[in-house]
Amino acid sequence: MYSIILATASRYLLLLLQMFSLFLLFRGHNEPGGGFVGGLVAAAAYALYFIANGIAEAEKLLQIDPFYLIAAGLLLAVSSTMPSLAAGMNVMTGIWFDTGTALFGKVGTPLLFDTGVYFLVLGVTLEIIFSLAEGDLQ
Amino acid sequence: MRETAGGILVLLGTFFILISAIGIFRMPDLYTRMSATTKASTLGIGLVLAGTVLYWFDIAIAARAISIIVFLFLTAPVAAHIIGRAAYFDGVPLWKHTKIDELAEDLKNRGEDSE
Amino acid sequence: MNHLLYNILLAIAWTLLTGEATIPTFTAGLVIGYLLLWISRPALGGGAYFRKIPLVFMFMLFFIKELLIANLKVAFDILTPKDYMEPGIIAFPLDARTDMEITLFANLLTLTPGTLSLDVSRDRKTLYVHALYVTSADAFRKELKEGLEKRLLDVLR
Amino acid sequence: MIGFAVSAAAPFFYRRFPGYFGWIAVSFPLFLFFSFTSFYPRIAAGEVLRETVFWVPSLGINLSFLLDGLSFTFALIITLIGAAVFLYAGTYMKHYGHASRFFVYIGLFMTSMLGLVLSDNIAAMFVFWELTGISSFLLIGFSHHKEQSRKSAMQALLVTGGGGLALLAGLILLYGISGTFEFSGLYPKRHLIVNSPLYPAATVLVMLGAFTKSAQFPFHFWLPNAMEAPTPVSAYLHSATMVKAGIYLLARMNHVLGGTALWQDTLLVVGAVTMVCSALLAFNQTDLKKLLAYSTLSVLGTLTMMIGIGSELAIKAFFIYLIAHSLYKGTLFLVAGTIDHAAGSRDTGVLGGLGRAMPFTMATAMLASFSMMGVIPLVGFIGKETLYASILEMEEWSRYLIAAAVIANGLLVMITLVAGIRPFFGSMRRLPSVPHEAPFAMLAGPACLAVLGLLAGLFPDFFMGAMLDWLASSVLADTLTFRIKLWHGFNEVLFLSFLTLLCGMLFYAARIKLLPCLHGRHITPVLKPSSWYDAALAGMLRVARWQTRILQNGSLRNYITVIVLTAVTLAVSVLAGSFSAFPEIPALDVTFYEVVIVSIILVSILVLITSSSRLKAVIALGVTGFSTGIIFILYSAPDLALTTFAIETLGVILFVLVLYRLPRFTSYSTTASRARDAAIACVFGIFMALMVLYTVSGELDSGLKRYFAGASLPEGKGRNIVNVILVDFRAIDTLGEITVLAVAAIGVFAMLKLTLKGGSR
Amino acid sequence: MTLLLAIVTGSLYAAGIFLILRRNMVKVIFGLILLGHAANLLIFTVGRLTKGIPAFVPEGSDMLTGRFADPLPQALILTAIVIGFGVQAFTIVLFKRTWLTLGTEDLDMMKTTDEPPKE
Amino acid sequence: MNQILVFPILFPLLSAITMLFFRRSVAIQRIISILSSFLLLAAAGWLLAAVISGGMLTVQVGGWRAPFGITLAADLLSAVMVAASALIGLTTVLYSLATIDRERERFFYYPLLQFLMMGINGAFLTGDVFNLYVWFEVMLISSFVLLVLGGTPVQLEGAIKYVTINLLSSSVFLAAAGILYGMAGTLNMADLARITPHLPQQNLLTVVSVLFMITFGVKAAVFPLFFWLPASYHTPPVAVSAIFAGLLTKVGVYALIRFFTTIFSHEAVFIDEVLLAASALTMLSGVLGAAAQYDFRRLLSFHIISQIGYMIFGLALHSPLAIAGALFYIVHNIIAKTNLFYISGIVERITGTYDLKKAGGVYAGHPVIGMLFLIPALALAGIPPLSGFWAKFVIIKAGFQAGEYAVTGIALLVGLLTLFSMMKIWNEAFLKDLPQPQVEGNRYETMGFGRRLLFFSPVVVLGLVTVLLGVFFEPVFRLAETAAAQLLDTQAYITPVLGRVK
Amino acid sequence: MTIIELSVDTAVAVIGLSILIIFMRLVIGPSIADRVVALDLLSANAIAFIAVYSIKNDSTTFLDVGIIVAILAFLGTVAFAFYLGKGKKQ
Ligand code: NA
Ligand code: NA
Repeated sequence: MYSIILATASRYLLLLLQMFSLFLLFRGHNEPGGGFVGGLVAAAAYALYFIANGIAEAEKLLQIDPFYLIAAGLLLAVSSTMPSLAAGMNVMTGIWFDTGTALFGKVGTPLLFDTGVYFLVLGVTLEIIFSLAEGDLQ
Repeated sequence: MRETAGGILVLLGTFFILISAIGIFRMPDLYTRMSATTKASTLGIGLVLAGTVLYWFDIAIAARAISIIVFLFLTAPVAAHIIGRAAYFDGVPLWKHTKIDELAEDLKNRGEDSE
Repeated sequence: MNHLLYNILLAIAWTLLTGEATIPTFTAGLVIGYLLLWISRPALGGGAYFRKIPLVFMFMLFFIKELLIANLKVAFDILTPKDYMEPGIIAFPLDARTDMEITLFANLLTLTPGTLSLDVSRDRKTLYVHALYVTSADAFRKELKEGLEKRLLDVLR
Repeated sequence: MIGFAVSAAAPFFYRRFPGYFGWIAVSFPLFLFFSFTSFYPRIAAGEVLRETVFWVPSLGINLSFLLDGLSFTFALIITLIGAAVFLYAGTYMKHYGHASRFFVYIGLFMTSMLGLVLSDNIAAMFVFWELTGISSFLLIGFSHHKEQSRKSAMQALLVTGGGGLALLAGLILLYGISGTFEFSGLYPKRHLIVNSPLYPAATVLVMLGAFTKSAQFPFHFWLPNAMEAPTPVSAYLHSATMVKAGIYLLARMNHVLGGTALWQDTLLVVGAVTMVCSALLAFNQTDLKKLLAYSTLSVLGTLTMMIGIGSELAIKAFFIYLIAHSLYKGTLFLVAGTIDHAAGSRDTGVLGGLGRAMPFTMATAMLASFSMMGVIPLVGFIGKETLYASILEMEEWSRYLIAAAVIANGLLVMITLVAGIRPFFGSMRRLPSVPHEAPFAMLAGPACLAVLGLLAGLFPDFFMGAMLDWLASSVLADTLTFRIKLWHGFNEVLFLSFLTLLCGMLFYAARIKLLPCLHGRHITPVLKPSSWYDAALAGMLRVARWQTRILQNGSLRNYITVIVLTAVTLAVSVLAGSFSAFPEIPALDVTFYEVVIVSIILVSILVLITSSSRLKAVIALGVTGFSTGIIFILYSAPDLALTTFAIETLGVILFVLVLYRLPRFTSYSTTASRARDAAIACVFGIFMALMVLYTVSGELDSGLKRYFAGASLPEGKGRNIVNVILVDFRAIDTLGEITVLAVAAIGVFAMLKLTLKGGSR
Repeated sequence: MTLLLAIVTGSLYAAGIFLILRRNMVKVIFGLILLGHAANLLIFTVGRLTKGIPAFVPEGSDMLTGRFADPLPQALILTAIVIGFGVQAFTIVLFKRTWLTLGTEDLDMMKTTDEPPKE
Repeated sequence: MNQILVFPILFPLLSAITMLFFRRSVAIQRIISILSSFLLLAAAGWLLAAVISGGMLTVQVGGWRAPFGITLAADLLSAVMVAASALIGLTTVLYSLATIDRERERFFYYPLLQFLMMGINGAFLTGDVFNLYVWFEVMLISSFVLLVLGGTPVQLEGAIKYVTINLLSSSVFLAAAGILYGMAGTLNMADLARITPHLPQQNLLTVVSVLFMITFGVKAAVFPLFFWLPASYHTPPVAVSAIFAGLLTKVGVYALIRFFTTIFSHEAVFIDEVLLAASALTMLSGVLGAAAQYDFRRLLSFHIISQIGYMIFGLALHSPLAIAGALFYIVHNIIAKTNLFYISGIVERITGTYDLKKAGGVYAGHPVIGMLFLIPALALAGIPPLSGFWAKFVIIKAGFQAGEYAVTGIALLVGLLTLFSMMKIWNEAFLKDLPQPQVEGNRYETMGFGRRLLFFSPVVVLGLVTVLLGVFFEPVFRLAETAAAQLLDTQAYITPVLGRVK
Repeated sequence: MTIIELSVDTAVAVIGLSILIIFMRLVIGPSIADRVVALDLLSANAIAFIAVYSIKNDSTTFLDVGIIVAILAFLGTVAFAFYLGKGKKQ
């Protein structure tokens, strides 16, 4: 079910979607969006690529075992709880840096948390899709 | 004035949207429905969004509206193509008044060649 | 394509200079940048950019015209009770070669009401098109060949 | 007092040095025996010794011990017979294997039994009570490869365990009335207890416990079956000690619960019935041990009856009888074991003429048998005499009871003749093994006990005379003095004794005639409540299987139906009871597009339910989800809408990847079941809709909402309040949420990639 | 609209329950998903509806005042949706696996784990 | 200091994450599992000690004041539950090391156990209704995956029922939580405890509490909501059955206790009547179900239900003594029941089957195992002086005190039937000779010493705990009484969480 | 009532009507592909609706949702097509 039209389009859309997913992640604190939706859109990009080009191509594109993404996402999310523990504050208390940027808004541990969510969602979704797709091949 | 122009664009857009809705309801087979409708709605949405841009007249809004338009114009034909193709190979029948089907002929020939 | 990048950079610089992040400012920046680049042709070279921009504009205008006409035609057919359609699937021999060319052409064709790219043959030489108004297959092919495909390839090549 | 501590430590001691040899083992009970006798002077002086180790003081449960006449007597019996049995078992158990286990169990038992009789705290007593039950269970099932053995053990455990539970209930009720678990604390509150409305229940429950333990009719059946145990166990637990725990309890409680018609009459009747019936049941037994077991039952009945009579004389008779029985029955059981050991059979029809081969055993058996038959000058004679005397003393019922007692005792004489005397006389038959005299270790114990019986009979005053007064005082409130003598002269009582012997001879003679007729025929089921037990067990199992088949029938639909109906029924019963009015219907201010969205959702749901195609259903589901998303947009929840759309689309992808391998969307259920399910579903749906309406009809004053609005930007550094809640205010929710996702991914992966061959492990 | 949403919620619950009472496994999946939707919509509705004023702190202001949508139920639903998604993904694959392994989609054929012991 | 409250949630999570990173190396995962389980036990012990000495601990997660953020709170009940589950977690990991096959180990078995522990601990520690839902889901999804890991047909069949019914109950939970928020405007348990008595729609509140009762009743396997349990618990590897049996249903019971002492404390009458009836039926139908079984683990599964009945009975009586009894019953049951499942695994290794009719001869060959079985079995049947006796004793005493003679009578009868079932196992699996000698090689004999050590140490440890709980009942009971007093004093829960509220 | 208000109100109504019409096609089918096309068109209508609704409510927050809808609708359509394609091949 390979279509050259879809395959070509998917290659260009991939970048577009990935960029948009990051955009959703970073401004989620101020506008609709956030790590979860961002992660889903990123996963959607890969899903599109997979449908257009096949599972092998998609896995090659990702390069990394989705489980490591999951683990990394969880680790990021958990590690955002650590600074406050180390500082003797209540666990998960947000710690913010004074510098802010136009795109991100303020930078702080909650953003780290959201980034963890992003990676985790990406990893989870891809793991599920890839497992299912590989299951098909068997 | 600008807002009024926006309003008119919106109305125009919704007109095309309605057309496509009626089209998809009225057309005889899948392919004609797709031919008739996907673009009409794409155009319609484009117009509505353009109206939105005019109404707000703000770069952030424009960026969003334009990205939607661009994205739609990029993806709508691909989507139409992929469905049409899948439907065709899935055996969705053509309208009985369809004049010619060169794809079917070629497929038949190709099939004979390869066998 | 470097010139396009320059042009956009100039537009952004313009926007920043004016300190007004609005559409008109940015559009103005684009136009001014284009003019500046055109003026500085001897220094920067790259005639293709200036040749193509008008072509792109022309193509866009052509396409929008086609889009509107076709849309209205189909709309008329939809809104009136009688059906004027004579649909059919036509094999169209492609001149477009690269993935990009084929994809763009097929998509633009699909975008135009009344036509729908159904499939590309495995040897990538034929595009199968479903069309609503096929009076004659050869006429249809000819019209497409000289119209959309030619103009598109002009822009791309 | 140190004796208690040693007894408590004993089983642990034991496990470390598994006493293979009776000689080592016997030192333990002997030591205890002598340490108890050392208290004799103080007990005799009327002292009551107490010792308390705090255990669970907040529940009033402590290891408090009480040494008075009653417990003293029992303690002596337990340790003395224990010594004999240990010594005997050291040799006897050699051919059983796992002898060390046996000693662990029996040591555990002895300790528990001592604990039982010494406890002042009834809850602690109950603990020991149950422990004796468990060790009895282990000992009955000692030959565990025999199915009969296992069955009997289970039967004994269930019957006594069930009684134990009744006892527990009774004890707790008593506690509820009196506020104390100490026997010594209960005595002064007797009045309170007897007048309580709970008194009958408590009394019946306590009696149930005692009756089952002491195998009173109709719970007697487990005891003969318990003869599957090795002989030392039968001798020790099932004649001399454990079965007397119930009797002990009755005697102990006599103080507290006694004096009422309920108590006295019940004991009297149950005891008398047990006494006679079990003796009758012995009639067609041919197994040595079973014969002895039925005689034990009869004696237990007699003892119960004597408490029921409750006069001072009766209580004294009770004690004499108790001691006498322990001595002779222990001996006889051990002799039976010796015979079995030597001759390889316990069938009275086969055994005979063993006297020549085993003269010492015969002598021992003779002594014990005569005591059991009540022949002068053995202690059994005194016991019987006193018994008759106490019955004659009664005002009512005396005549019937005398008849019953004479018949029962006559039957006992017959049993003795069959089991204790006949095997040694007559001609020797062909036996499974050549009989030989028992080794000294197996002889010493029973012989000592038998001789002790003789001595106690000859010198009753020395052995028991002084004791009896204060013994009786530990069961009764006040005492008279009564001198026991071997010889009271020719009187009514003596006549009865002779009558008894005569009866016994007659029964014996008749038995030879009757036996063929009785053989193979069942005595009426009424007399054999073990069939009740079997029926109850089978009935319980049938009910169990039935209810399991009904409830746990494997059909997921039924499970869900039950759950949903339970929820609805409960909720409706609340609503029906209290809501008179329908919830206030909110004003219907809707716009056209809202109606469109809602009707799309409703139609999609309908399509989904009725659809016969999977993909159509997926699409309908997608539409439902997307429309929900639109509702979220309409009502100010853009983040929700975003997420819903994203999830729905992913759901579609998922379905698409999964679906074409999934089965058809065929419908299996019948129209009727569909209608029924639809009705259930509708009821639940209406209920939930009503819940929504009820809820929104009230005011919601959410301080949280206002707080978030104020704190989101300054403290949470974000304008998107929903997102700030997710990653900051309630970040730990989100942490859990992403964990769920991670685990789900693992699950999907594992399910698709890992398939073990073969069945489940 | 609250009334309509109450009706929708009720219908979703009813349809969900009806579907999980089917013998066909695939229908049960759909039922479970509908139940998820139903719960989400219920929370949304009982959290009170507010039209057109999302809970965003406006630019140039430190806090949100006046009438606005309650963000907490939204956050709860978000969490519930995501959790529901994970669980449903698992469930779908579980059902597929079951079908591939057991070769049936009829739940009434799946009673071995509850079979009464053979006499 | 208060932050130790988070450790029982964070430790398992962190170790699970680490194991995900080492997904290719089972050896490393095993080591991490052991380490983290010990750490968890230490943390739980520390927490318990801290709560005993210093009273209730609370943490406002993220530093947000009480009703606004999420509060983690450990009163005595929570701390004890966490400690008990940490113990079970540790023993299960050890037992798993000996019994779980290589394939399952490779497919994330150990991380899943840790995720499960995280969910369970989270449920015990949270002070927020919705957060409880989240932890329930963490626990559920982990249990789903553990249940199907391996994908054998019976596992799948069992899982379908387990999953479907639990998802239904989750949906009800969500609805109930939503309605509760819609009524009270808060989700914090302490805040709810403060507000609920003053809400205008008290009847609606009762209905909501019924919904909670249903959802927790399903998790706790109360009559007539228990069907998923006997359908599934005997299907996974025995280590998984064991930890499920020990902990999962108890979380449901915990939630019931928490909700119906803290949040809905003031409207006990109707609920208590329902709970009372449910408890009697639960006890009876569970034990009867068990009586009908001849599969070791299915029999035990039905007993779980039966014993849940006792706990619910304690809750329904709603007196300090009854609650204390219920609490002790939970702890006793967690330990004894898990142990019995472990032993069922040992018996299976020796005899090659869980079918009691086909098993046999264990006692003859391995008397020590027999004794190890008798400890939890007799404890379960309520034989003194083991822990179960006290559990039963206290509950029965409370039952009589409350004048509930009928249900108390049932409780006693059920005790007898429990004894019957346990002795059936004893007779069939231990005493009876093995009916047919095993065909294939005995998997028990081939075990190495190290493995056998891992195999037995959990059983020995839990058996020891059972005995100790019985023998040294006084301090434990004092603790239970204190916990019960805490539970029944709503203000004692509200104040530490919310601070002083007017 | 200004022109913009009028046109927005009209637009909302017309889009609602179109959605209904398309939904009918969705229900009728007959082929799966027909339904997919209808679904695609429905999501396009949703985007238009969102745009108009943002004008109506004078709130820009919703436009972002529009982008997501566009992306996801495309993805969903492709997924369905993928499914149809698979069905043919196997
Ligand atoms: Na988010
Ligand atoms: Na959902």
